[in-house]
Amino acid sequence: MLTAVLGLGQIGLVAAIALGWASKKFAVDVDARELAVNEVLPGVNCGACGYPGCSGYAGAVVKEAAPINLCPPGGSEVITAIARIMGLEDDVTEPQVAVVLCQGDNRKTTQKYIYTGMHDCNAANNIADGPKQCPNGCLGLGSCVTACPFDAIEITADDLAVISRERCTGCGLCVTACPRQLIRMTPATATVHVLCNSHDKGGVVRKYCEIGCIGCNICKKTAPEAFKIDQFLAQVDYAHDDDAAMAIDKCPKNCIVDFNSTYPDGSKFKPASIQPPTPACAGKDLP
Amino acid sequence: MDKKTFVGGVHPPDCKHYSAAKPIEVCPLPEQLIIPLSQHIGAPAKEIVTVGDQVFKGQTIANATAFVSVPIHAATSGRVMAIEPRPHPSGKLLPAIVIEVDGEDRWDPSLKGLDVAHWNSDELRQRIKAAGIVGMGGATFPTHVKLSPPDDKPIDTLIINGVECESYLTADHRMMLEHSEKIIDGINILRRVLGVKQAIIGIESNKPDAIACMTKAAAAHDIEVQALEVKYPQGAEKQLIDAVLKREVPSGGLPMDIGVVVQNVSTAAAVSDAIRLGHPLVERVITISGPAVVEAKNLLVRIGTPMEFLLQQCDGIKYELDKIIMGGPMMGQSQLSLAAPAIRGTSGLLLFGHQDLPHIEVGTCIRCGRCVTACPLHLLPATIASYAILGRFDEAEDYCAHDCMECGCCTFQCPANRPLVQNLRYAKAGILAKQRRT
Amino acid sequence: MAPQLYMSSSPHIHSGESTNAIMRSVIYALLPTCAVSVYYFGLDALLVLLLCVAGCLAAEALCCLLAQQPVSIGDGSAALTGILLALNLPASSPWWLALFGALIAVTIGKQVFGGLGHNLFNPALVARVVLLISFPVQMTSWTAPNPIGSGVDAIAAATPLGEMQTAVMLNGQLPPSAHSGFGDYFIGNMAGSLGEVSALAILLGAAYLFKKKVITWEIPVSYLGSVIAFGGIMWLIDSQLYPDPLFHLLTGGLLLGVFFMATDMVTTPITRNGMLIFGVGCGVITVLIRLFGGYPEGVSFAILLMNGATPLIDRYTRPKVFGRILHKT
Amino acid sequence: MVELLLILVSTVFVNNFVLARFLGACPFMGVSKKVDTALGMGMAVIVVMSIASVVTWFFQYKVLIPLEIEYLQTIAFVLIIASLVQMVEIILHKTSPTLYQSLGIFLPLITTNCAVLGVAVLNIQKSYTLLESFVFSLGAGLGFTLAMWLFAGLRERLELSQVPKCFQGTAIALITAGLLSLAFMGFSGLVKG
Repeated sequence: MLTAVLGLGQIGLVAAIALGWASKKFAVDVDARELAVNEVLPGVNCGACGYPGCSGYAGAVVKEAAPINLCPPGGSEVITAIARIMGLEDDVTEPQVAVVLCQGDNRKTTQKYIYTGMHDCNAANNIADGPKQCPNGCLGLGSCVTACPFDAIEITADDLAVISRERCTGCGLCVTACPRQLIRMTPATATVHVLCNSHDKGGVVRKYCEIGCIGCNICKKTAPEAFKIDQFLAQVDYAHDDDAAMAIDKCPKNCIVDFNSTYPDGSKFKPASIQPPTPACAGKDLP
Repeated sequence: MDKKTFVGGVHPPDCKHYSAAKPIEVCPLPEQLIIPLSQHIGAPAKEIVTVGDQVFKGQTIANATAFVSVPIHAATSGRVMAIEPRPHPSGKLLPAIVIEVDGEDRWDPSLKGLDVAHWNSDELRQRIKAAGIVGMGGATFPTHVKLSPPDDKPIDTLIINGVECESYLTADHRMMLEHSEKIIDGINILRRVLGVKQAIIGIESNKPDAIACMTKAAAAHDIEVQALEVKYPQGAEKQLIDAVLKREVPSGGLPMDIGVVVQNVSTAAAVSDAIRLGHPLVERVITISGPAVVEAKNLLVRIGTPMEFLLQQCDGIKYELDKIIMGGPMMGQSQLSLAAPAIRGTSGLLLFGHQDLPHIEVGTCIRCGRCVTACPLHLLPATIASYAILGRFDEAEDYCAHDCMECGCCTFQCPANRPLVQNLRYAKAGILAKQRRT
Repeated sequence: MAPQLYMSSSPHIHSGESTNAIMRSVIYALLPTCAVSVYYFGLDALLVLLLCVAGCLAAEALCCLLAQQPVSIGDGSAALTGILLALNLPASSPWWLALFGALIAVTIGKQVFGGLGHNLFNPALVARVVLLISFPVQMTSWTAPNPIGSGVDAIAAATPLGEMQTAVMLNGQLPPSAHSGFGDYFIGNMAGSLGEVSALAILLGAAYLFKKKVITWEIPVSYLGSVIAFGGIMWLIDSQLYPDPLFHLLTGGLLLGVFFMATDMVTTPITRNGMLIFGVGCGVITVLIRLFGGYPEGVSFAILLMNGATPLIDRYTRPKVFGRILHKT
Repeated sequence: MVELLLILVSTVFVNNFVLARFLGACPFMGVSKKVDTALGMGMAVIVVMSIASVVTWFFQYKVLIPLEIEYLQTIAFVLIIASLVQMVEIILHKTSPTLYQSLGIFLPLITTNCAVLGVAVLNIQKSYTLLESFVFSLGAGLGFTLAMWLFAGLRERLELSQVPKCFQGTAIALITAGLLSLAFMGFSGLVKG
């Protein structure tokens, strides 16, 4: 018994001394803050911060004094946590969600030509500016779906992109993926949006889209604070959008939608109050 | 004569029988010409006329805006009707000068040929730029740029591209048959500009009449005619150099890096016109062909003639169209409508009905490796495409995606009919965007 | 107004080749082998063939339905897997063995990876190896050829390779069957699985595939070449213990493997050098297992092992890109 | 000499530590996403295994047996291996930061890598001499690296496959590992004993 205790004790002692010597001899400086920052980041490695993954961002925050609010998926909690680690005043951003500003699916809009080829909006948009007659409408080929690391975007059966407000973390990757700039980051509190992105004149819009904004000004007259008209396109002024919902029924083209009660046609996503079902083994959904 | 070639490539059906035997016809003048300001690689030209101006044939109506840019000329006499966005062969609306044709077709009286006594490199180069000459094989790269190699890159060989490896197209073929003397004259001028002695004309051996004709014309001028194996893309610049000289243009480099300049036969003819007669590039030969056209023709067409008008000259179409292609079927652009005009790089206008084109469903890659065998640049197209679809541009770049010249061999061969060229383009765009970010 | 014109990226013409046509060609090329197996083993063989093909088609359809994908049995790949699997089974296989094999081949071998084009290992071989390891008795109960019309009941027999292994183990030297009877081996008059019997029928099919340009020379030549070379060297070392190369070529599943499984495009390298390496690797491992291993036949293991090495081979045999003197691996 | 060679071949192919003995599955699944990392990990394992087997061999015959405490073999070996790996980690961190970075969390994992302990224990079980132990551990490391290398190649290709959602990630990796192991069964019986 004694030999066993002594024997093991000796082994442990020798090993401990050797390790202690080695850790002195081969010591490397690691900033403990870097590890701590990495710890609080979400770890999804989405790249929305612009750095190669979460550990890259952690390194950048500590070594290059990168802004601490670059992690949209982490939201305010992460910013607060990083701020605490780095000893900074926290600089909390308002949570945002992405919205597809288009309702023009295949049944409601017309096409210029029949597109064949790579299933990607950017690729299609390079061929005569995309198959859709509307120069700013959703092409429905799913570049945003590919870009989204959170499975928050779906393409409906009629080729329209719809974003789930439940799942969207506001990382903004879809915004850059869309060749037509029709995905906009909006405050998460704003649920009423004008779902159109075409600056064409009303007469032109009518020709190619049943549900496009014609710039008729009715919404602006109904709720002057909440709307602004920019080149024949109504937009919600997210700074004063309290009354925006009043205009929903007034819009002659049904462009204004409140995501609290409705989602665009054919979407499997449900309004915020109802939890979307978890997708079953849906198989291949890559392009 | 042994037939030289390169490694890789494919054998698409050549389909040249529609128009190969048809002599070049002069296309009549349409009522108006739509002359886009962007007809070449590089910066678009800037207009110098205003609406209502009277212009002569050959008069400069837009100026070059950079070194890699060329001026644009009126292709006939008439009045400037409008300067506004019009349909462009790229499918977009781009600024164009619309000329109402007066039917008199008067040359600008100030245009004069250059006396042989004044031939020196700089003067000739200046003239070639002023004449708006671009590569007429389809790439539309300004010719004067190719003719201005920096001093540290001595040129020893001029290769004249008479390959015309794209299916259906016969414009260069007819040029060689009917204007061989003019081409030879152009070659002599180009040799003078570059100060080189060796000139080789490469022609695919499926055009024995053109080879015979050019050999005869070239005999007295110490110009070699080289028959090449029939294979696509034999006419691609780098592949042509590889076949003729066994020299490899370095990746990302230009032929001038290895002492070579390549010019198309039609470009050579245009150079001759520009120097001898002072005529700028206002017309070119275009093959109008395809199974759907009633009578295929080789037409001498004014730049800016709407495609609709060209089709009328060929008695229209036999059945409803499915696809309109400007250029060859392997690298040409599909067209949104017939409203766009013929431009300097238009080598052909091809019309297809539904039954003439493949409608194979796109499947998954079965790794058959045919794209690998076909690729004349020895890339792995399927692998790059897979990475591109996933948006993994680092890997695509590692597999040299940016070396792709979009010749279309891989897509032509792919049994799953995957749009590999488009995937590769997508990869290239992604790589560029990534490089710009960092 | 609905648009009339199509637009796409270049090129606008196509060679007309299709995946379906390739699969069809391979199936046609296998028909002589199927016919010979039915001739020698009678209705048993036919039943195994039918069960395997039907099983594969059903499994494929089921997988597609489960994954909510369009049913892809039309592309012919499942039927081909079924035929190849049947050719790898003994004629005496019970019905459940064939069906279980079909299920393994299509699900574990192919569909879990995403279906055609994504599988890492040859599905038919995966199934064969799974069956061989799980049901060694059923998988090695061979019957002697019993040509239709001979009126004799099927009798149990050993394959030439099995005979060789037993003899070497017991007597320390080759049996007489390893020195003669090559004519019978060539036309297929020997015991073995359905597809292992007739070299002649397989060569006919292979010739058809070469003519159709479905397969290229690299893998067959390097595979056969390395078997002949390695087998030959061993034979020269001790011809009492190691059979001559011709015996290697004509017996077992070598030819079937060489022309129909090692040339499976999905699971083999795409570059020419890669294919050569792949073939040599298969050849060496095949002979190694046949002469020294615990199993009498090594073709399926050899091909599976090299399937596993395929991504690495592809990775290290990237062709030199035109115009690049140096390139990174 | 032939004996040593057979031990080597046997451990690399026939009784491959990962694919036949199913030891060291943790780093095998964890660090095999990229070929380069997998190779680095393989190298680290080769080094650790070789050192560990020699050191533990000495311990067994020079300490445990003379002191008659062989029953403490497992715990003593664990202790020794753990210290060794710590040492390697510290040295690697200083001398080769890039390799350290790519091996990341998995270096400490070698500490509890059952393959390393397995080698040490098997050496004693098979009563190998010191030289044989060394060759055996070398073969085990090489076999581990070979398996990692092949598997990482396969996984890199898997990333390009459209694996059904429910099989993505570890599920398909395990299936692939199973199939690779199946293929390695072909080597069984190649070296008797």
